[in-house]
Amino acid sequence: MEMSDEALYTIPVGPVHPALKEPIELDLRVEGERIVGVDVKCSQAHRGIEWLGMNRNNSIQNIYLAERVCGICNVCHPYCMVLAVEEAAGIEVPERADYIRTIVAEMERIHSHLLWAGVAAHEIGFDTVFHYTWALREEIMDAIEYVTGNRVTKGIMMIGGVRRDITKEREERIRKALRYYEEKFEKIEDLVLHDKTIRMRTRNVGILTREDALKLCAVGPVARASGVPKDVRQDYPYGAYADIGVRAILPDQYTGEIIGDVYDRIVVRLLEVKQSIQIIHDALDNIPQGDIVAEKNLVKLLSMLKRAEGEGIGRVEAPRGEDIHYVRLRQGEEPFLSWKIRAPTYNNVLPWIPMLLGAEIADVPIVAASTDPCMSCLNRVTVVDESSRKEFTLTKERMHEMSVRKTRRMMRHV
Amino acid sequence: MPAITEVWKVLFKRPFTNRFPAKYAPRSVHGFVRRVQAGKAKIAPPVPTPPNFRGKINYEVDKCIGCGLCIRVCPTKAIVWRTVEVEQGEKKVAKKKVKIFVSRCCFCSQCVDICPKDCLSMSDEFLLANEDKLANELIVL
Amino acid sequence: MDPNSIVEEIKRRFECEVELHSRSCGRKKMERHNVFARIKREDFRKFIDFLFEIQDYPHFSVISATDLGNSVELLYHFTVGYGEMGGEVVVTAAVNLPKEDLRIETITDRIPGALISEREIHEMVGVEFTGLKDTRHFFLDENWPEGKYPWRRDDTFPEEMLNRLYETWRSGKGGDGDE
Amino acid sequence: MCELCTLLAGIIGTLVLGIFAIAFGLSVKGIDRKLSARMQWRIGPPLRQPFRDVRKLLLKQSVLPKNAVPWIYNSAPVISLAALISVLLFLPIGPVPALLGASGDIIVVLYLLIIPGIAMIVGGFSSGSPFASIGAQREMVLLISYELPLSMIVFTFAWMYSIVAPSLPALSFETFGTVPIWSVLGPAGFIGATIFLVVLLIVTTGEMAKVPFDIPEAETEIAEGIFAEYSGRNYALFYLADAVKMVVLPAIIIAIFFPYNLSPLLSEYFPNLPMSDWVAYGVDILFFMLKVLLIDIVAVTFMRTAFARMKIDQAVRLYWFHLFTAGIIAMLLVAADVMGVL
Repeated sequence: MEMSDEALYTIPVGPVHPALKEPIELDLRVEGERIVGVDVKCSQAHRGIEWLGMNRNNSIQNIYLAERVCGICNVCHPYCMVLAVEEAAGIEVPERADYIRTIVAEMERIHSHLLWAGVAAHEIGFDTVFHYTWALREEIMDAIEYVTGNRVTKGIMMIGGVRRDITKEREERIRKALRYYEEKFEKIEDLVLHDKTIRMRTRNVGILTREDALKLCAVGPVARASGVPKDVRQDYPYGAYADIGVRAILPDQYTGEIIGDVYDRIVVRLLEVKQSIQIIHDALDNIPQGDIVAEKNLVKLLSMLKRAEGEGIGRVEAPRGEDIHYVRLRQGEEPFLSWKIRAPTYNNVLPWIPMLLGAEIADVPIVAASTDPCMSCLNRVTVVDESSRKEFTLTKERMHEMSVRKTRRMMRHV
Repeated sequence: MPAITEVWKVLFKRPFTNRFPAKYAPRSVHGFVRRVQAGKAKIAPPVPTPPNFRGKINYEVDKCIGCGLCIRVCPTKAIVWRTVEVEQGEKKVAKKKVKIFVSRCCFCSQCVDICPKDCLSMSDEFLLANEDKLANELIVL
Repeated sequence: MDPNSIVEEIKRRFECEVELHSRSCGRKKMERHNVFARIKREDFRKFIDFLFEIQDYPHFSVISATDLGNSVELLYHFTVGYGEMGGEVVVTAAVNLPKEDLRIETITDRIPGALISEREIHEMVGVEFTGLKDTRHFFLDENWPEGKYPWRRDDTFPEEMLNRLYETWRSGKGGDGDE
Repeated sequence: MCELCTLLAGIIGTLVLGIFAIAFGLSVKGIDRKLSARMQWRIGPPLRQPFRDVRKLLLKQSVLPKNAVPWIYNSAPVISLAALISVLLFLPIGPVPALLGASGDIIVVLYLLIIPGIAMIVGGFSSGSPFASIGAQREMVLLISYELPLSMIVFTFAWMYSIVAPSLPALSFETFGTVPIWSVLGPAGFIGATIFLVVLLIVTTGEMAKVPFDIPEAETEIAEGIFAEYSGRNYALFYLADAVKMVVLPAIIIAIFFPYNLSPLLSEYFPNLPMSDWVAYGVDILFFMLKVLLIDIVAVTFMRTAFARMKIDQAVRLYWFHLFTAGIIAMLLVAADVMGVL
């Protein structure tokens, strides 16, 4: 850095900042409004999920643990995990289950992309679009609730299949939701892509070149917006995607060019909503009859998994990008010998640096949001002791104790 | 810029928000609940739950044989053992049953799936918020 | 990308065990392939070069680590051949590192995107990446105790930091440990 | 009248005006929030929510940041509110002529209008937080940008009056009231004045720092910027200043463009109506309030609902380039009209 240090400011964005919905820390070196240095710190949100899966839980319990890796991609993570376990234990999945998994995963994609569109609009101060898209998202949430029994944690994945069938009524409910979105899609597209102020804030902002996307291993819509036709559903088909023939969506299909900026990422995500609607239609049309799970008896399944030995990799295209789980089973032990979760944000954090360098402070929220980051919740708090200026980490027990005390104090006043 | 016309159109639409439990947050939740109980206030209904919704768990203790499979699969360790004294003829026999902490439950219904005697089921009750996580209504015996 | 030719090529060039897992899905039963190559530490850089021969930028996914008792196995998951239907193959390079000598060369000079993953393995398992400049903690706290590695299954695991809040629920009348 | 009486009348008048402006401003804020919520397909808060907010803020502790300069930090909100209320003293409120109309004119109003902005900048810088500093820098840039079109409008009309009505003081709002601009302008001037009105509405949005020009406080970027460190009583005063702004700025637009009253019209068309002076006063004040509300709905509610936030350079470009060009065209149109060229 050529500038003297006095002319530079350090702005901490996070760990708690209105632009970030989850805790992560960005230290920005700025010169006026221009960013000249970026450092990312992530140490706010490690919950030790992999450790729990490797030491405490059996395979079935791990499905629900994986579901809680992320509140929004809560089908992708268990899906990914069961794919890995099935490979490790050599379980064949019935065709009908493949289709049901595909349908639920695509429903999740619609909801996630609409949610993201709202958050992104909020970041650039366009709350109206935020409220509209979130209101429109309710329809798919209701459909998800109808099909799986809950709005958010769907609990539909099972090793070797799925837990709930798509019956006639459920199919009708999904079709109703799809019709709703086919009707509304034009309006969403119009509101988001044809708005001049949104264009002003997103065009040529946060550009990630194809080269950088490849070097920094970007995944999902971020990579696709930069012109890398990478989509697990296309490259490495799982579920029913091979039958349907999904193709990666690049922004030039809509705009005719690839810039790799925030606007392109919006385009990719919105087109994917449309694509998802089509995929669900196709899957519902061609769904085969048959079993929905390989092994109905869960007790048998558990002992089968206990006897299994092997390793497997599951890859799923989550709404945010490629999700990959590695699972290794050892004979005679219920918890996994090894479990590694790689969520899409893991790879999409480093691309922030080339995107943000040279940008303005005002661009930080929308650029960060454009990768749809997901950090999940906190496991420890650092507090500074004012009197001695000593920094220490608050353990979970201590924090728990403090919260219990505070709750009691408050309850006395109720 | 489509939003310019859209906002005026929406202005005259009915708000999308579901007014549950009341249009505006009551001054005191307790007061509101008491007024509702006294019939002075009305709760705006929540969005209805679909069939097969996964809500608060039901437990039919008589059917339970105490196999403990539910404890084995519960991801949140919400189910624990408990012993119940049952009169069998003359003498009392200690039988193994379970206890479920609803405030730990993650509503996955895995225990319902694995139960060999079908003594567990999910209800559609979801208004479970409580100040005390160990309140009686949050422990299913 | 033909997985069998990749397997053959790896076998030809490196002296190692290679496994090919193929899984099928859906009605068409299209197969997807995972290649697991258990290579020696000395061959690791050559293996990366080999991947760069297959594709300009082999996509690096993540490093997994398995504690095998006396050694730690690092698995570098790469994917090659994106862009065509069913064309991608996952190539995993598994490297076994003895616990006395947990060292491996960094790949961040070839693939900068591996930075977070190497920092993670560095802090979670305690593997030293030679040539890695930025070795600060990424996921763990800055003042995490030295020499404690949460993903190891030996005495470097920070046992004293574990808490089992759920266990407190079982005891007592209501089972609440807070009282 | 004795000097003491004038002073007393001044004090009482200021108090009444201040209370009126605050109460009315908060109500307008309530309506604004409700309407913008409805535009966003929501229910929105109850109309009295701004009053509750102020009450709550006043009850809360006012935290002084460690790096802050206390006296500047604490006086900034007071100055901001005081300056805005004093602007009202120079403005006609419907039928009520400006309280201090005799001792100051448009120039004073323009100067006074800058003070709240400057107070916010100083307060922001003095709070010693990086977010507040960035907010203050942005406010400074924004202040410079919207002053240009604003003064252009005011001085064009002042020049116009010096030609059309040389006997009246050109820089007094009184003149705007007695000879409304629309009555002296021909078609070309009419178009010019309409362009000016639009420009002034956009300037108003900027002056009130609402989306798309809420750049100095941009919540998602710099965490409320200038106000990042303000809390309790100090923040309540800023909040009140914002509410008063929602009366003051429309009042300026009304004084320039719509200085009409309802009661003369009423008594003309309905001669049977019992129109005592007091009733007429009341009707006119209500009419004034309605005008303020309408202008707020257009310049605040609608604007902040229908657009995304701009970046500071985009806002500057808008004010200095687009609005300045529009202003020049309008000025030429008005000038041509007044000089009788067209």
